[in-house]
Amino acid sequence: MSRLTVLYFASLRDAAGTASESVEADARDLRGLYEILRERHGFVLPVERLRVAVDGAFARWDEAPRAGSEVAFIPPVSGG
Amino acid sequence: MSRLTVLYFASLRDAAGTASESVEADARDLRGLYEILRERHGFVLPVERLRVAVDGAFARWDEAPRAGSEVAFIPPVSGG
Amino acid sequence: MTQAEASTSRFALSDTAFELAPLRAALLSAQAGAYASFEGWVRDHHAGRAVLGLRYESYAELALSEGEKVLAEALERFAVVDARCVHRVGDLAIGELAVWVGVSAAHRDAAFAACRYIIDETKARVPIWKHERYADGAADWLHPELPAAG
Amino acid sequence: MTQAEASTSRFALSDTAFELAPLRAALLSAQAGAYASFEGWVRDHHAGRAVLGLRYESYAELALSEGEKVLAEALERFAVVDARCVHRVGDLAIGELAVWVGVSAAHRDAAFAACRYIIDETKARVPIWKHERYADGAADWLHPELPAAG
Repeated sequence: MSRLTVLYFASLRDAAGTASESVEADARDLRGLYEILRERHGFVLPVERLRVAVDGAFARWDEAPRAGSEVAFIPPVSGG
Repeated sequence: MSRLTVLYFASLRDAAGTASESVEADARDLRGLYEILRERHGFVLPVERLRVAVDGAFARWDEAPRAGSEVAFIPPVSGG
Repeated sequence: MTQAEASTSRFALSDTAFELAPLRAALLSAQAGAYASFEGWVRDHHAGRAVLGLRYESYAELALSEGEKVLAEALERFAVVDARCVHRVGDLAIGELAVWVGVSAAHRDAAFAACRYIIDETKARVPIWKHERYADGAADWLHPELPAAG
Repeated sequence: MTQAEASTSRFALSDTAFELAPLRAALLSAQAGAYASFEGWVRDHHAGRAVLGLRYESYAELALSEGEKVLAEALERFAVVDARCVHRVGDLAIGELAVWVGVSAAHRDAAFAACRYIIDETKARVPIWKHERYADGAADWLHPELPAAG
């Protein structure tokens, strides 16, 4: 178990009702972490449509959650 | 014989030493008119590299010179 | 965006309307014969619906680093002199400037290609999201399946 | 170029430096989500020679009608909202703005394509000639075999 911070943006933030939360990440990898949080908050977006970032840099879904890190789930972007 | 005005631009004007002149056009077509003036002024550019305009609109080389018209020989352009 | 930030980085976020003249002036160069720029403006319609206004939100830390990466790639791939991009965040009204890209180069081929590359990659990769408010009362985050055509 | 001329025609010649802000502002539209622009600047070199400055000369009557034709073609071929082009004539120093093209459109594909079309066709067809003065004392009219790459 590792406690870390999760950041939510755009529709994920609306669905979670918060821009960030501290979670106990009892998942093997970041994909698993998202699935747990998706179930908890009812996120509509499947993991295939997201990217994930750790501590401000894009990361891989098969990375293990690190205690104290800041994980961001990135919905499809729409700037410009 | 038809008297008309010829306009010169860029290197043609430098070679002719004038921006325009009144000429007696005893040529069958505008191509022939250019060849006469080319010989007179020593223009370097062959007719194939020019376009011709009559009274402010592009014209065809096989048009006959019209009395009172304004003929312009257009060297390759280099705007932009 | 402060002047200091603008001068040390090629990609910037701005939470207020910004002036174009100084951004363009920073790209002026005696070696550059060509300058291409692109601007995205807030349109009054999207996919057939009337739009009243919108909000851009970003993950600023990642947006800045990813934006810089896009600009660095453009400078590496194309024979350009310099390039910049500024993206608005926050609330925008119809007609407001949402994003600006400017590129200077010796020749226009490179200027156009780099300008296009920067706006395309910015739209595809930089974590910025658009929230549109519609005339029918609805409001939505845009999470396109594919990069937007706009 | 007077304001009256600018508002009634899409292509203009200007024998003095001109402001970009009002030209851009005239293209702003609530229907337009994209704006592409191109500028040609006087470069300090050409084909390996140091350039001190240049002069543009035009056959004004034909340049204006041919320029309008280029703009009309762009509006017909591409899904754009509006487009303008202004070309300088007379003496220009290094770094000065020689030509400006601006295009507004709903989407960026059309804005970029029309902008590129207008500058390419203007360079290829509009009767304007460049006279360059070189650092070595020479001066020459440019009469390219093919449209210039700059």
